[in-house]
Amino acid sequence: MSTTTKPVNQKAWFLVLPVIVCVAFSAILPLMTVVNYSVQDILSPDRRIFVGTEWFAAVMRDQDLHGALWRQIQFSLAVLLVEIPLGIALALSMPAQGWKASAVLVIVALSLLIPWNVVGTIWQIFGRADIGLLGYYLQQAGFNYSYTGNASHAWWTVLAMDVWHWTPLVALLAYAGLRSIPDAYYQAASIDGASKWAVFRYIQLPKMRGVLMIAVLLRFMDSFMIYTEPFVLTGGGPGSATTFLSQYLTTKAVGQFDVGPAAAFSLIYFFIILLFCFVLYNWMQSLGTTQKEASHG
Amino acid sequence: MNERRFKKRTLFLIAYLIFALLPIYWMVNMSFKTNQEILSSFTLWPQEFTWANYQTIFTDPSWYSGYINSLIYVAINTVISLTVALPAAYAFSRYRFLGDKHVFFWLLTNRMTPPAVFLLPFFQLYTTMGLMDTHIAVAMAHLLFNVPLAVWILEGFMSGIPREIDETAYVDGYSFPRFFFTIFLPLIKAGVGVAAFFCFMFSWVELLLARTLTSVNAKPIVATMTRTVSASGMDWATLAAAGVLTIVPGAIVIWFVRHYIAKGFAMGRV
Amino acid sequence: MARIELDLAHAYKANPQRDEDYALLPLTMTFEDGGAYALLGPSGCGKTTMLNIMSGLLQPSQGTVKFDGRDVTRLSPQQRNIAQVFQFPVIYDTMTVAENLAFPLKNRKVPAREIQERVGRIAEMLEMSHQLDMRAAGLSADQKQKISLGRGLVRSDVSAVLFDEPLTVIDPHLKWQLRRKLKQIHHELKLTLIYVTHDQVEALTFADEVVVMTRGRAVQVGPAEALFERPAHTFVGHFIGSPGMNFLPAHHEAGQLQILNQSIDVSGERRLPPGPLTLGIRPEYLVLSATGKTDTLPAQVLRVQDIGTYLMVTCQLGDLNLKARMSPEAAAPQPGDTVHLQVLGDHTCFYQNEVLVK
Amino acid sequence: MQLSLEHVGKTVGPSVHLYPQSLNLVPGAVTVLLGATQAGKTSLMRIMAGLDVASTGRVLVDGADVTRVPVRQRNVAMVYQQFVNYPSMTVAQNIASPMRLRGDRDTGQKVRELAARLHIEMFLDRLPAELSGGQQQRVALARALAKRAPLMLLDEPLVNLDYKLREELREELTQLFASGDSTVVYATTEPGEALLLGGYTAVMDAGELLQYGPTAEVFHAPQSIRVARAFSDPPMNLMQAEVAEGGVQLAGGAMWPLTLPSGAPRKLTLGVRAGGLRVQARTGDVSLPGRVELAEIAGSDTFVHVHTAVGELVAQLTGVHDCPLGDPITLYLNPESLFVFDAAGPLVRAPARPGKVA
Repeated sequence: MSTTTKPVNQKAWFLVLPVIVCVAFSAILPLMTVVNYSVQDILSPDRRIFVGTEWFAAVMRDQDLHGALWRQIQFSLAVLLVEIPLGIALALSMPAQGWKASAVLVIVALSLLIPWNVVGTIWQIFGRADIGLLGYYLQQAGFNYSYTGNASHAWWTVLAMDVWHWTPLVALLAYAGLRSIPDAYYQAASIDGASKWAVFRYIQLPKMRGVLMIAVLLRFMDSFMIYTEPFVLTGGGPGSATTFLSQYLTTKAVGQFDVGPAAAFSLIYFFIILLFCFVLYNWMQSLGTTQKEASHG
Repeated sequence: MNERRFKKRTLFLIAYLIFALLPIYWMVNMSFKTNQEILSSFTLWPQEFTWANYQTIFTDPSWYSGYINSLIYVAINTVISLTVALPAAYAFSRYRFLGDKHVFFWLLTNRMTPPAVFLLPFFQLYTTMGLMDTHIAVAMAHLLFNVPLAVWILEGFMSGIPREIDETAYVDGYSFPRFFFTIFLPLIKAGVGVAAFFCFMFSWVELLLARTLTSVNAKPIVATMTRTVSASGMDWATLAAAGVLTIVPGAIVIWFVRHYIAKGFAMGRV
Repeated sequence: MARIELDLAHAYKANPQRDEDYALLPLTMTFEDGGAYALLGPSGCGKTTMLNIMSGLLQPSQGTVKFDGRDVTRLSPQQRNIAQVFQFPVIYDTMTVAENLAFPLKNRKVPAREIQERVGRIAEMLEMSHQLDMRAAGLSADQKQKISLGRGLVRSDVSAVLFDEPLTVIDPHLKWQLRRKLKQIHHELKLTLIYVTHDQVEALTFADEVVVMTRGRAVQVGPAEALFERPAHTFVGHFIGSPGMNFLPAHHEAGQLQILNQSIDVSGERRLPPGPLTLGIRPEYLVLSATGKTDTLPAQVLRVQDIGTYLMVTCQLGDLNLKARMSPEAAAPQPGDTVHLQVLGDHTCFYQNEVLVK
Repeated sequence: MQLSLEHVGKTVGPSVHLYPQSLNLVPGAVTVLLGATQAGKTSLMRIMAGLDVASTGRVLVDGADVTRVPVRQRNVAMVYQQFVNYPSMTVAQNIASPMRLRGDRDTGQKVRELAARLHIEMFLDRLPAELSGGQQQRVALARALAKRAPLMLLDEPLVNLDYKLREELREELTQLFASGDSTVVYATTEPGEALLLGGYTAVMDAGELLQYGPTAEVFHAPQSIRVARAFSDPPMNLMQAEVAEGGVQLAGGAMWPLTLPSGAPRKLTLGVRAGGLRVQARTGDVSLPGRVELAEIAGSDTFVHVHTAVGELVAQLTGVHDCPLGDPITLYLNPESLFVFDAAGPLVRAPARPGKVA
């Protein structure tokens, strides 16, 4: 490790400037427009009225939104409950090295590389009772399955799809964590006569803590923003069984074009996310330091 | 060394791999069928194997132009993302400067922002700038989450390179650019590869912005597909073929970065 | 505790042909019950390989490992019931110091009362009693390493405790205290301790018997004095002592010892085999005299360094450099002077193709 | 080249890394920065190199102020304790790179010469990662030398090597430095290394520059207890005493004859290096009975830690001696060989130097 701490150098700003510029262009400008809309009622391009926090109030009162939010939270929690344990189990069972490892890695990662709408399409095809492998055999098994007709079926299908799509992310993170544990730990454990469970409980889990935290927060956030897959699969239906926040917002913004509420809603949405993001960032920081400590030993 | 245990694990692994591959297999399987076969009979593999669906895609401009468009804006986006991210990541990994933490945090927030939030303003912004329905528009929009990601990953990889190497180079008298390209870049090849891969992937899979900001000239494949679903009734076979073709590029790219993929997903932090 | 017998060889690659293919050349060795041993050698000499073979982390590609006459070659570390301490601290972050120390006992279902008693005693020895309830993760590197040591020593019934360069992470000024601790612990617990290191100080200080290794071969086993006074192999002469032994090519014929272009009569001396030999003499025993005699060699003084407690004189003899240690009281020669080297004496050793002539 | 520091100090945030200090390096000679870890050696070097900017004071090269001149414009070479090379370049390219940057085209010949001098000519086409630690450091040294910089900085270059490699490389370095004409600054924590390198020594402690002068002089006449402590390995034995009739009265009770310079303060601290203590009595010696705590055997020497009435003492005995723990032992020393310090720190009397080297 280096003997000195990072030197202070204000010139470094010049290196960061390009990033600031292009992100500012694609983030700050739009954000300002959002703020701008959120406090105005746009009757027509030339007639605008300042309405203050009215839209925010309106959004807060919006029942459908509450519904969407509630569904969203349920869904995100369900996602975590399934994907984190499954991901860890998967990582533990993946081979450590050799061609097998590469092959498994690639297969596992594959689902992450599929355009999100195609993921939707795949499951659309997969689940249909008439032509889909899954749907067909569920029907054969005498189970009247239909993700377009039955609300709970739709919900479970979306969950299954998300698990299929994103568990690999958790698995790969956990896998990376596992690979970073020095052999000495396993040797010491075997010498101390530790059981498999003890090894998992006292070595692997603690060492994976950091990456798992990233996994949890990434998954929570991304599932909180989920849009494409359910849009393609169920279009948010039946009814609004699978209408989550992004979907709801999009329909409001693009579909019905009531700009004001949409903007206000966007901001609220944005701040919820921001909150999680803050937590994540601080975790990353603390993780960074623990990682450095670990690298000494 | 523990046989039974070992078996259990492999069984679980195999089970998962099947779960992971089945849906994909089903789409591939369909892409080689004709629509009649799909709708008339339920078959586990193509009875009359056909390339027809792929032919349609490669011959019908409304299809293949979709791929070309996607590849164009993905490429543009990846290039821009990396060029701006590299110096920034270097700055973050090597120096402390006024407000560095805040900037880094702010960048991350963009990775975490739901695209839906920016949908509306983007629409407005690009319309006013007359960028609607251009590749640039989508590429720019995707910078929103790709640049922060690239910075993040690269910073992770760069922090793994001892700072003494930089200093030695400066002591030897290397100018910064010369050092950066002749010495530093070769050291973080892997990082660049992984970052590029992620930019490619996230830009490639994103639907919402891509669809909203384009209509005809820059219409990406992902959008083409969603519209086909509604338009030409249920042309399952073609749709499946199109789907398969969207997976191929990613599958190819991933093979090259397979050794770093795990580290990459951990944002180079492990 | 156990008496460990090795009769084996190890190669990491399949069907080794040349000596270089072996990490450990065929050897037979016995470690007596309750002894303190050290495996000393430069990096890559095979000492760690040997250690891991004894602990059972590695299986020899040929031959057997016996504990008290019982073949344990294929047994796991648990089954062999050995303890090992690694180069870098290995601690269970989520546990307290006490829990860390108790872990090996807990896993072996030792009754709680006994665990407490034992942990208490070890913590006492390592002067960690006041830290028992701290979270181990928070401690400094050398504290952590002490815990690893403790975990190695906590079991009363181990057949042996193996150390793999355990003091690497310890601050230099703390090292000698820990060396002392280990020696005291050995006296108190009477365990079989085997200690791998590349540092002569640690090896010679810690062990009753030191095994000097190079290129996968154990070239000498013996106590510190033997290694210093009568190195059985030129490598030992070179490796033990700083600076190491001086070596001179010589040729022996009928009582006449030919060194460079000068011949010395050694018929009176101990009996030497005829033919090419290597003469070895330690800087501590190389005597410089101002006047030449029949059994001295004239040499040029190259450098005279004041090392504080003594003077280090470097002389050039032909194209060889010889070092001599002189007490600061003695009148030091000046660079450029001609001095006469007394290379023959009780402490002079002779080597025939690298091996000591008895 | 004349490098001088004027009241150079370095503070980072609240912590002081270097207290303002001035130092005029002797041009063309080796200057050893001696001090424990965290003494500020590295901080000082980084300022000399121009890697860091001093918080206070000026850095002058041949009279010109270069305090704020970045390292690129300075003409210095640097070697770190970790083996720093350009991983993606071959050894040859590594060595050639500084020459190339000076616009030197045909480097092949020079590279081969340098490589030969550092015994790495056989690795020229390998990547640094494929070499052993020692060889990697040789590459780093070759690259530093290739620059032919008037100022060469080495920050504990040998600390990460096995002691045998350390000996060889140190030997070679002393010759390389002697042959070259550049000013060399060499940081180390080991007094022994400072003595072997000779030249001049600057003793540092806790961010302060304590004493600068010819190495032997600093060693034999340390201006204060702190210098003595920093420049003794094992640490100098210190004993509290008071001035008495015709000698000194030890805190332990004993009374030793000793001629003190007039005006010596009442409260004294007596110091004697490990080498000053013996196990065989000589005329005029005083005795210190005690008990063996530990015998550290360092190849050519044995360091016996003895518990005595005047405290813990360490004696350095030439050769290998077996002193079991707890055995009674008596140490002898000649009061004339004592360093006498004012209890407050400054040196009062240094022993006469026998066998002084010109």
